[in-house]
Amino acid sequence: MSVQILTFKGGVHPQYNKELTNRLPIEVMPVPKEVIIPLSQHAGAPCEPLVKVGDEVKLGQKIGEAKGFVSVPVHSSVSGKVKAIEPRLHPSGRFVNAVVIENDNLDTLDESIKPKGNLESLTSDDIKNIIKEAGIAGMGGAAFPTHVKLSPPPDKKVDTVIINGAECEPYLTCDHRLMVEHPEEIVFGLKAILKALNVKNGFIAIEVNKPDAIEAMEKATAGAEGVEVVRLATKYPQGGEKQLIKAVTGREVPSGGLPADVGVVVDNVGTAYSIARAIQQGMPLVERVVTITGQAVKNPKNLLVRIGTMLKDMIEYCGGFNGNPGKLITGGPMMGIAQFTLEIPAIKGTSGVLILPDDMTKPEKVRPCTKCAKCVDVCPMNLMPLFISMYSLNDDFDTAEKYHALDCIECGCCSYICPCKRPLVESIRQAKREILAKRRKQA
Amino acid sequence: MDNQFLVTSSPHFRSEFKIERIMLDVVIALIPALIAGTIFFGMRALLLTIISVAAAVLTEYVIEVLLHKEITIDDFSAVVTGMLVAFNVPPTVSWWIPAVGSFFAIAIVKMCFGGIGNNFVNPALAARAFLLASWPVQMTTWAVPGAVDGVSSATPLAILKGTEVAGAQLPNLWTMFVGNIGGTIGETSALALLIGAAYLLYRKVINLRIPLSFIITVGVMTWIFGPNGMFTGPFLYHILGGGLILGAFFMATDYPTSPVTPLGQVIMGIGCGLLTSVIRLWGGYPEGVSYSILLMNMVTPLIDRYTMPRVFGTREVKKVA
Amino acid sequence: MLTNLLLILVSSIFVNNFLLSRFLGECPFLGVSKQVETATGMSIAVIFVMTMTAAITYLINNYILVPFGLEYLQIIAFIVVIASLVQFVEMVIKKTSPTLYQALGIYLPLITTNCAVLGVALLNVQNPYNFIEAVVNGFGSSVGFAFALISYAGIRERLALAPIPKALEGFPSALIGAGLLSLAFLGFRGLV
Amino acid sequence: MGYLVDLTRGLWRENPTFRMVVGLCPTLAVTNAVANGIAMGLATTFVLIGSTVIISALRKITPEKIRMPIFVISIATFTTIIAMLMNAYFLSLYNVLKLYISLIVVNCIIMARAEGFASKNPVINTFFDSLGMGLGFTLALVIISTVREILGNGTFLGIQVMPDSFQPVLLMVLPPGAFLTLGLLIGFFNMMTALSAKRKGAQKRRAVNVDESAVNIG
Repeated sequence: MSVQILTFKGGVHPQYNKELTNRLPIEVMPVPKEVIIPLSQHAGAPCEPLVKVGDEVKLGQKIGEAKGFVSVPVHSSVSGKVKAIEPRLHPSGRFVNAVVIENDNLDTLDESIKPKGNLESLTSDDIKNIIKEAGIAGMGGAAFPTHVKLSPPPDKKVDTVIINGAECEPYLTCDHRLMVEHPEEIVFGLKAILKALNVKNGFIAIEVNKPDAIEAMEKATAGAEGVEVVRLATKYPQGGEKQLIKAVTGREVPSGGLPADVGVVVDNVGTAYSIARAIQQGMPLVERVVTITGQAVKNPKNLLVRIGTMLKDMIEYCGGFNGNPGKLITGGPMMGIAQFTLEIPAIKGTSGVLILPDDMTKPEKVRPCTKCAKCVDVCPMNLMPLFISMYSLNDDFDTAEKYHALDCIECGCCSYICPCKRPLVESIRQAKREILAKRRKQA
Repeated sequence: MDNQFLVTSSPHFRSEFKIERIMLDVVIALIPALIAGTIFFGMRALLLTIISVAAAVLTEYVIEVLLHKEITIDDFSAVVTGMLVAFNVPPTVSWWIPAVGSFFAIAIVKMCFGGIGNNFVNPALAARAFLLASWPVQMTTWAVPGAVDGVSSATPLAILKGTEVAGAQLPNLWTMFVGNIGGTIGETSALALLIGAAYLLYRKVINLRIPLSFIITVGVMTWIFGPNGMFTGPFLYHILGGGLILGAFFMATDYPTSPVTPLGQVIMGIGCGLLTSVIRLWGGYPEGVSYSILLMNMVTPLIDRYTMPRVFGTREVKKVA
Repeated sequence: MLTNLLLILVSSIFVNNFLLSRFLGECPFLGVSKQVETATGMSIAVIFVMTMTAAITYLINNYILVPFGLEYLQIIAFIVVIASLVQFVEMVIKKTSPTLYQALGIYLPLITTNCAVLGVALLNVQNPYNFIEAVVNGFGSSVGFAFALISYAGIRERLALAPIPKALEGFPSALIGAGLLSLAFLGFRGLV
Repeated sequence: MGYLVDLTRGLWRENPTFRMVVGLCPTLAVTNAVANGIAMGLATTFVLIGSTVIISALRKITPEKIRMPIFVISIATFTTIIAMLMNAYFLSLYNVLKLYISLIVVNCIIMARAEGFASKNPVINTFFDSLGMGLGFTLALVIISTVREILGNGTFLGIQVMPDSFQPVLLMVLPPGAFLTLGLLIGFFNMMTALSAKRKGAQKRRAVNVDESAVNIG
């Protein structure tokens, strides 16, 4: 049987630069003296603090309670004393209420942390509850509460689960290393998700540029019924939810719809791993793997860090800067967010910290659009980015909407490929904001 | 650790593609044809090209200075326009013809509408149409390759059309492929043009959708509607004998004036092919490539409008069993 | 016969395009060419009215004006015919198809003073056409009008986004653009 | 004094061609030679004056409802008269301009002056207004046709004015030349207006870009 390599239409082939970290085993970073744990690390309502300044907290203790269904609690990632509860700068660029905890270096475990029993004895609702209480939110970046994904409305019949191991963002290797080093846990997480959804088919989708991850995952899935590893072509944005579903199942998530509309649930490998830890050890989501990388970092690493660790500490641990840093990005270079300071904590959705040297980040001269059509060729959503952008820049958001601005997934392929270096994604994002604002007004 | 980090919107990573590099690639791709033109028509061909390029660049520069606009001659697009204008005139014309053509191309066709990317017809071809309408005699006096200036010859297409004096012989196909025939400076050598086109394809500056559909359509049409009945046409002469190769690879693919959608590009090519064939077979001119491209330029916005690709996820949702 | 009609059709659409080589109907060409939708609405209305005008004015000219030696009343007669025809069409559409009326309603009154309509009537009189040829000429001319108008509207939608020099904004650039279209249409010369 | 204002209005300030951009069909069609431009301009002036004076004289007794038909009939009458006069006395010119002379009847300059001025003002004001507008139109046609004839044919009113070495730009007397010349001329006048406004230090008036909806008719 020849091995099929799956993919989607469009996309780009950026310089991956994964060799900076893809052979480096995950290193456990020493616990910092102080962690800053924002009470909002997920999509949805922020948490209410459960502790007061001066309280002693233990590792894994719940310190923020979820408000509402689309929300997850947060837990302390160290044991120690609450120093402050105040707004702190968050990777999203806003100030968000956060619990500052001084570490006592004892890592005293909270009493609640104990194994939850084996998978066979747990019901679907048990699993969802464990996942919710462990504070698990999607670890690929969007940080959508996982238990919500696992509770699709009854009219949406889910029949397939895909574990997203594409990791198509250049530079990032945290998922890659997780698959190489912890394949069993990931498979366990997938089985838990399958059971929670009462679904038989599970796929683990990996880009072919990670042969060691494919090998490890195939070994771990050998003999597991209904679970299959599929190979994806190496192309950005292969890991985009809609592109991934299209590649693996051939189904197209309808415009404005969700994966559940085509019977699919997608979870990141990091999420599957966290689910396994929550069930097997009872450990809530208090640490994650972050790739610290970029040509401007002295020793790039894959680090297992506690949630709330400051970027500054992580960079210091990696030997500081190499040359002149130009840009600091949380996430990958295509969709990550540029930060202006290192004084921000790593949160549940922080997959990478990327520091690019200043000679790679010089703003380039923007020239008028020549209608070269390269953006149309690469757009994975089949949009015409040049026209949406042009109308957006002319404040004609109604026409931008007619060109399907709202279907844009902001993957950045168009801006990446544009030979005139036009701010395509930026202006399309602006159009989306305006269109949604107008809709809210009308509603 | 108090570094200044640049904060911009994602993506933070840009490809190596640059418009000035793309335009430079086009210039590079046109050089084989320029060499061929110079070999067959003498130094005069090179001289006319230099005049044309100089006029194009100078016009763009002066207009941008006068309008207090950003100077954009460093993007090489004026150089490309200048070269293409020269490629579209016969090697026998007076020196000022390509200069006036380049001026028209840049000043009227390009700068009046806001400069690069905003012209809606191909500047070089509009200039050719302008020159042909204004000085028809100069623009249709062909030189015998390698001969002294002013000796008139005929293009293979004119011979096919029967507009030239009797007795003119069609050259053999190999001669036509190499380009040792009458024609404009840059259009005669299919060989040289194809080398350039291969380079552009390799550099991903153009794709094959427009050129291939254009050339195939002309081939099929001229084969079907032959002079001696259906399916007898000398289609290879039609493909090699005029400006088809130059037009299909270098001018119909011009970015601002051709459709951006994949289907639209194929429609553009077929449309150009049909119009070229109609003008060559039944129209008033032996050559129709430039007019056909100009006419398709006109409808390019409409083609884009009606060939919008199906947006991901907008087809009927497949019901899950 | 059929070839003859085809020649008239090709000639009226392309070779002697009303807008780009005969200069008839320039005002709507510049006024109603900012958006493809409105240009399309105007075009349908013009195709409708012009074809009917060609038929009716032909009949009036050949069966009323010429037999009674009243050719000198041509201009007055034609303009009255066109005005009433437009009124009539408006009424009929309003009664029979409200949706069509919605779409074309605003363009119909403009057509009365569109010189392309009167132009086709006068041209038909100048040429020795028979009835069918006159109607085909009217139809072809209006289709040529529509073709140029709609493609130009597509172009102008793009030009609306372009940084056109200040002094050329609006009419000047629109006219220069029309000049370039007209240049391209020279390619059809000699086709018929 | 008031009459002078009426007379000069059309010559420049509200020049029908360069400022209002109306009546484009004849402007584009007949300006390939200066002689045609003058003839067309004067013929239009004749119809304009004749019909607006009548309309003005009848303005008080014209019922509101049927004023349009009355305008049209009166314009059509004068158009017929000028067509017949030209047919009788200037046959060669008439043969060239025939179609466009007849089409004066739908020239929107005339309808615009009839509706906008003549139906509200006394006869003498109307006369001067129409004279000014007509001459302004004629002036515009002469300017355009001068440019086109000299560049496209090397002549002015048929007399060669360019040196023998000049090779005429044939395109200028072909249809594209009409569009290009008019477009560039309006652009040029816009630029001049903007420059002089700047020089006067006056409040920067926007270069004339008449609302195009005003020109939909005609």
